[in-house]
Amino acid sequence: MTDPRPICALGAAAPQTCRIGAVTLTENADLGLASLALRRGAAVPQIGVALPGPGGWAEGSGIAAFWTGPEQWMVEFPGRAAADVAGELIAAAPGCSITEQTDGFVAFEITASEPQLLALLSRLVNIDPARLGPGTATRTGFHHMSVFVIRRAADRLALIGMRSAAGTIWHALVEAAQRQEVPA
Amino acid sequence: MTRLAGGLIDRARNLNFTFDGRTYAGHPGDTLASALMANGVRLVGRSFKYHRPRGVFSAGSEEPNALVELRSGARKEPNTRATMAELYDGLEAASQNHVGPLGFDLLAVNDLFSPFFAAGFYYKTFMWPRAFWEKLYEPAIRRAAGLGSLSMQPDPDTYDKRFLHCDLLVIGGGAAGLSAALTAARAGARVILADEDFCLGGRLLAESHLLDDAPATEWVARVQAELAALPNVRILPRTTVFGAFDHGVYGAVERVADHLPQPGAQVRQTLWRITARGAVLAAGAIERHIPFQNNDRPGIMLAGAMRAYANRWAASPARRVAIFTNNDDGHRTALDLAAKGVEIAAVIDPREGVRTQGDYPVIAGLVENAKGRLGLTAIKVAARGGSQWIDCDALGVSGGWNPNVHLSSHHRGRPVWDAALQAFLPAKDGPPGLVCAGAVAGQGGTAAALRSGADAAVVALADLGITAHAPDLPRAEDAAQNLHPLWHVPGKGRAWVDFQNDVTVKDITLAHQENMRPVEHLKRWTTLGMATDQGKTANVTALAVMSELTGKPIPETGTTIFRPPYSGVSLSVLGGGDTGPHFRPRRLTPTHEWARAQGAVFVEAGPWMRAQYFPRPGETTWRETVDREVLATRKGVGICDVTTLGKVDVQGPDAGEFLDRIYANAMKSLRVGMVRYGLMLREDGTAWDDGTCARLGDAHYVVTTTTANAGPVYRHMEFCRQCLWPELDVQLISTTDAWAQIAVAGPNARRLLERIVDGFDLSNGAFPFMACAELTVCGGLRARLFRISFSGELAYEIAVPARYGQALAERLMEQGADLGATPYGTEALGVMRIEKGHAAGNELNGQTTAQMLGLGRMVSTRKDAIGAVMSRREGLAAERRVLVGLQPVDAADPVVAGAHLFAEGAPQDTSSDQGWISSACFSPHVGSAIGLGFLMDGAARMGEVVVGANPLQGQTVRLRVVPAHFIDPEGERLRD
Amino acid sequence: MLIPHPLLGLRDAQEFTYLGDAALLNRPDGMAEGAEAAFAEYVYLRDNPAGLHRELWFHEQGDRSWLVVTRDTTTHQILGAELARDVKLKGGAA
Amino acid sequence: MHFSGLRVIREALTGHKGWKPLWRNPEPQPAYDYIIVGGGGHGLATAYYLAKAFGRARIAVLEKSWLGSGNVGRNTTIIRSNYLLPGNEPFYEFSMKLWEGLEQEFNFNAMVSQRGILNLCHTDAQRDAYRRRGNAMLLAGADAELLDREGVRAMAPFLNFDNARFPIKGGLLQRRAGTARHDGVAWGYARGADMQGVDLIQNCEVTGLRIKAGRVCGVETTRGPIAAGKVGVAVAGASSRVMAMAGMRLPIESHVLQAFVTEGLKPTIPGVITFGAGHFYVSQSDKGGLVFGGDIDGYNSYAQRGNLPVIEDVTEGGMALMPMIGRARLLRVWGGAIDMSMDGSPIIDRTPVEGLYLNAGWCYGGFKATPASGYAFAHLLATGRPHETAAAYRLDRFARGHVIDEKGVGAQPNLH
Repeated sequence: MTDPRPICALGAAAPQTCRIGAVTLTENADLGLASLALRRGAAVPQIGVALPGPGGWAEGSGIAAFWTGPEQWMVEFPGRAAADVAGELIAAAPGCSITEQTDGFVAFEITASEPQLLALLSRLVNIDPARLGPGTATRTGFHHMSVFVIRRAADRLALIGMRSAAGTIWHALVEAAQRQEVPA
Repeated sequence: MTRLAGGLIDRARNLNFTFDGRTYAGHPGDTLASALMANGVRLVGRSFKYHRPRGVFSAGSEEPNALVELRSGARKEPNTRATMAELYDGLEAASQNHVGPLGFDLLAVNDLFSPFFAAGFYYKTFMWPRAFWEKLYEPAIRRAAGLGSLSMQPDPDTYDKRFLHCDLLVIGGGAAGLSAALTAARAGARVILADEDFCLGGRLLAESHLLDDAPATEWVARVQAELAALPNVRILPRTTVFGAFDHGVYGAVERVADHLPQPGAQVRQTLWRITARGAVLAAGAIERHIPFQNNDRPGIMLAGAMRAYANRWAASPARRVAIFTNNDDGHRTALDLAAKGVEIAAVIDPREGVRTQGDYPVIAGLVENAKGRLGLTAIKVAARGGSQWIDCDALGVSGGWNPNVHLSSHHRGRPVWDAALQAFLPAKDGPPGLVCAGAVAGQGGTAAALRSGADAAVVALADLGITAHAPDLPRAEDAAQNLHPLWHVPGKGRAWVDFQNDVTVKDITLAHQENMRPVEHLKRWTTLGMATDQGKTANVTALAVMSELTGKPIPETGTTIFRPPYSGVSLSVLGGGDTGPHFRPRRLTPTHEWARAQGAVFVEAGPWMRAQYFPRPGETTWRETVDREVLATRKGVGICDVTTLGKVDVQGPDAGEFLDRIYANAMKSLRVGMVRYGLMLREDGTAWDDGTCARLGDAHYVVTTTTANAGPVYRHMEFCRQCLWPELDVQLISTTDAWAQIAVAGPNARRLLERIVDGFDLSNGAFPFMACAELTVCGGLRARLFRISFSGELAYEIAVPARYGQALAERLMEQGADLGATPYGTEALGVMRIEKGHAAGNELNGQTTAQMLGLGRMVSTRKDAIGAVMSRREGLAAERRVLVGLQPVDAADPVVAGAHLFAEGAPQDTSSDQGWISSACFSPHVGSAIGLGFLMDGAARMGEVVVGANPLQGQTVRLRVVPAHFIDPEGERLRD
Repeated sequence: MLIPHPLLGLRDAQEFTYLGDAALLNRPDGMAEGAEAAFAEYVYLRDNPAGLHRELWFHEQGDRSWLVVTRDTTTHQILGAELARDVKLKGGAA
Repeated sequence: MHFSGLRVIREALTGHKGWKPLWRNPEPQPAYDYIIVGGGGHGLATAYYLAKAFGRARIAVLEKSWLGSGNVGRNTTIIRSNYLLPGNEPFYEFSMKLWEGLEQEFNFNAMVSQRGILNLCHTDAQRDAYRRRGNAMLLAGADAELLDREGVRAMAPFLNFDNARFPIKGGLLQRRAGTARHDGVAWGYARGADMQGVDLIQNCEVTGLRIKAGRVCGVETTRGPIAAGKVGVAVAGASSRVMAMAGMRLPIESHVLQAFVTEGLKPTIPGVITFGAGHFYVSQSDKGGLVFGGDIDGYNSYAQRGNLPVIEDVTEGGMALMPMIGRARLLRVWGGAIDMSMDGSPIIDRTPVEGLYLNAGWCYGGFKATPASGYAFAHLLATGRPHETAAAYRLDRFARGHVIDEKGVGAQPNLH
């Protein structure tokens, strides 16, 4: 019996990537995710990244986290989708409510120069770019769904949405990038 | 040709265009209206009701007459204002609303019969015979009414929707708007400057006077250049801010490519959703006219527009023109036109002692009639010495200016009458954060507008904590208008107030006579202000006429408020976000691609696409396929993707207590490693959702919901957690998408699963019905296993991380080949659950109770839970319809969901109605159609024959009432 | 519309799902005497004021917080917003 | 004055000098037997039938603004009787029958146009539900037809059949349904009531209810107190505010519903079409505007205006359903405050205050009910007993558990 082979959220064996003008869109299929919620009276656990406050995204060493709700975070494990990241987190944060989320989501990494990225952002979500500087993350509405938007750097944005809607999200991103490309 | 010298057009380039099939030439900088004017075209359209010949009346978005169908084919755009259509090479335009040629519209016969079509006439006739309304009168009215026509083809262009955020939105790029934008920009505020025109400058472009001794365009260019260079400023030309919504949200449409010959792949228009912390409304003013007999002749237009055409577009409607004005502004038109070599036949001015300001004659009097059906030839002027006809080919009319207060009343604030200005000024209770400037605020002089723009910006920014200072502003004129109110010229005949809808002073008089006096009655009775121009040039004048009739001052007669949009917005850009196949998100299951490869037919299940059935070669009907899938499952083993069920992870020390309160039945007592069926009620006691609750650990449960209710149930659970019982230590998170969940059902289910689990004991003793476990499969893949059954067979649901769903399906098919493994879709799933008597969406329709579903005993009386109390209300307790099975007496008969149930022999009417069939299918197991339904006292009527009536499709079928378990009523199969 | 989220600042109201009067925080005790009458009132009757209204909004597309928003139903002006959880723990909606 | 085509011709030839006011502007009397609060469609119809059908006199309608300024003055003009539940269907069918003879009855052309309503379905479950509903309609004596996809295509070939997220699978058609000219309905009833001697009093806001010993005896108004034997309140949108004057809380929330009209177009759409997978319904007015609407904004509001997201959402639904309307322009959006009741169905009932009656909770569907609502309310006021078709519209149905929940969404008004 051979190991079962995973597929990416967009349905192919390999992640999709696409360059439209100055914008590069990449399906990040290797991102491990686990949610962490504090139980009552629990101290904020030390997990290798300082858990940020509302609207925040923080990077540790090989690990990152963003705030998702009061006393709730999503912990990112870049490149470790195949691992039991929830199991590791449970070990690191005993007494917290941890849920594996790697497969609940699809992550798209977007790179472009800052002005291009902000122009694209204006086509995607109703968030004031002035409040979405590097190191911030928020969940917001997107084409009748919700997505997490993470500003990883001035020129890098991640958009994380429901895995089952990966195709719809990808389509919307590609279309937005294409509209941007057309000279006005 | 009536092209003059000068103007802001690029004469070096010619743009060819067609109007009603004839080719003309214009220049960059022209609008369709200015180009037509420069080509001597005066007759441009027909009015709505009387099909009167009409020409260009204005130079802006207030245009009531010059409506055309622009472009052709699928891009045809009806009712387009020629005054707003920027000329491009190859522009195609056609006049509209006529039968026969524009110059000889057969429907102009309406005008001859106009006495019969007085205001409100249609309310008084066309009543007999009754059937004639839909058959005869209404179709005729409909054909005659309407304006342009749609192509009836989908719009081929693309549209964009974007969000913007700023400190200050400046609406209007004229003197006041530019000065406001400059003030704010220099203060470092984030500024958006939007103007509906394709050039900034607003009225400054239409005037000849100087700013700091130079043409105003120089200042405009300087300011524009400074603004464009600043990173904190975004200039949006060709952008109409059409609505002021709550909390500083403004809607705007940018016409990105409407001025280009080939819109092609380009975005045609963008809908901007602007969130502004503050705003300055500097939208200027719209000139009003003065109704007199036949004042709608082509060639009669607003005097300010005439001046704009001369100064900006170097076009004049005629070589010899007259002006009719009650204020000094009309004289300015005479001066400017005269300076461009246009002959001024006369300026007719009713004010006492007005003298000419240049080389033109002034007549103290009134214009009381006009000649020239297809184009003005002469006006009749009444002066002290008597009446005379004066030849002229165009007449500019100025009755004063109405501030463009529209957006300031979008929050329903009422404009305020200013007696000194004889105009309505913006409402005091306008949208918070919106400050008015320039002509909108009654500061119509250029110097005043410049100043008030800067002041408005300073005030608006101060509210935001931003300090700004007015910049040095150029010297400019500030002439008073010296207006003497004149609302219409009394006399016989028809004097138009609302041009497009053909509302005349007589109509208003009649409305008054018939007691349609409140302004809303007036509007509705006469259709005043209801045309595409929204009465921009008519409303205030009509009020004034009514005020004259009632003898009450204008503000007591009424005001009208304005509603969005400020001017027409194409449905394509408003609704152009997600349409066609992208109307709503499409959620795919983890086995979607695999199912597609198996030839699955998919069906929409809310946002999801699910495999409906898997046809095989040779199968000719879907029923054949579904029967095979059902039988294969019941005989061997079937597999089905059930990922779409909602899954919620519930953790925390109080998780059990929490679940006890949200489920009608008990959950706290569930042992670790076991699953329980759960029923949720709404707080009103009605059955809401069902699913399973699995206890994976002491403080860890996983709850499933129906596909349809996944979102609402999660929301409700958060409501319970945060709003009702925040003291409980429990945490929730949705995991619907995280797990690919596959049902494995049928007598061979265990044997199949045994081949993939990693050393896990699946024996009935070790893993009985309603057990659950976390385990690994296929050599180390994390999985969850639930022994639950929707089909009534020995069945499991196995969940693996979503990315492995497809691999799991493949593995199951591969390993189960010799066991008869068969994929099945939602149809077979439905058949099997009906055979088993499980309720689904058709039964859990929000109108049924636990008792009706036969689950009454699940509602615990020993604890409080959502809906428990209300489920005991008299009306619910007294409900006698309960879920039963139904089987046709004649096995060949159909059973149809949606049929109603009657006792045999009872009349088929509402009062005898005893229930309905909720679900039906053909059961290959039973060998006939079967159904589930709710029947009055059904539990006591087993074996009785009732009638299933479907009069909608002419069916009446005798049905035997049977228990709602067509298969394995004792449940031996699933416990085996 | 913009909702002033107490943790996240002004957010597009589109991200929220509206439920209704914040009196829904004050669920009666289902095991108490006269519970049916109390529930009938709780479930069905509303003050429905023209003016200030304390109401529940769920940040469905955001952080999944339930908020109690104070809003004027005649002008839509919003005077404040709190986490519903905090309001409930303080003793429920007045 | 009797209206007719001949009359129109005669007046046209004699300069329209003979037209009389459509109604008087009477001063309020000190006392009436019946006071109807609210001069919208339902209030005016109530007064009309109270006088005409039940022979009652000394009736006044008090309107705080202009006649017809209620929701009858701002709706999408649809009339239909395509309901499922037995509490509703006979009532709306009664209304439909009144519509069918309305203009001849009150001698005013309200342009009742039975061009049909087509509810589209997009799933099998939706079709099952429509079948159940269509059958309920037939069983109650109304008309209904179930169309398949090709049947729909024959009626409305311009719909998006080939490229849709939710394919059209068929539809439920009621041919007798259609539209009526909303203002014409108000004016027809107003004129008819006035001719029966009813005093229609505009600019007269009720500011208080006079209640003595549990019995209503009059109202306070901005034009002074007026005594009354019975008071009927028909002020949908503001029902809670008025009934609060009697100390009552209602199972109602006030919400805003937006409606939309495009610029005039030549005939485009045959009847009324509703999109079962998005929030959108549309018809075309006699003047040529596409009149459309969708979902309510969803939050309590008396502001009579809505917001941009719903405008976009509704238009998006329209574009998804009939992409050929894209080049039409939206001309006007308006919003009305409506009574959203807790089960989506109305209330026509007596109240705990003797002599005080309530007509409320019409949600977004009050217009089509205007004739029957007026008739049934007049019946209740005149006889003290509910009209047989409105017997289920009781105030106590919520506490007793006899809700009439067509959509099955429970006690959350913004979902109905």
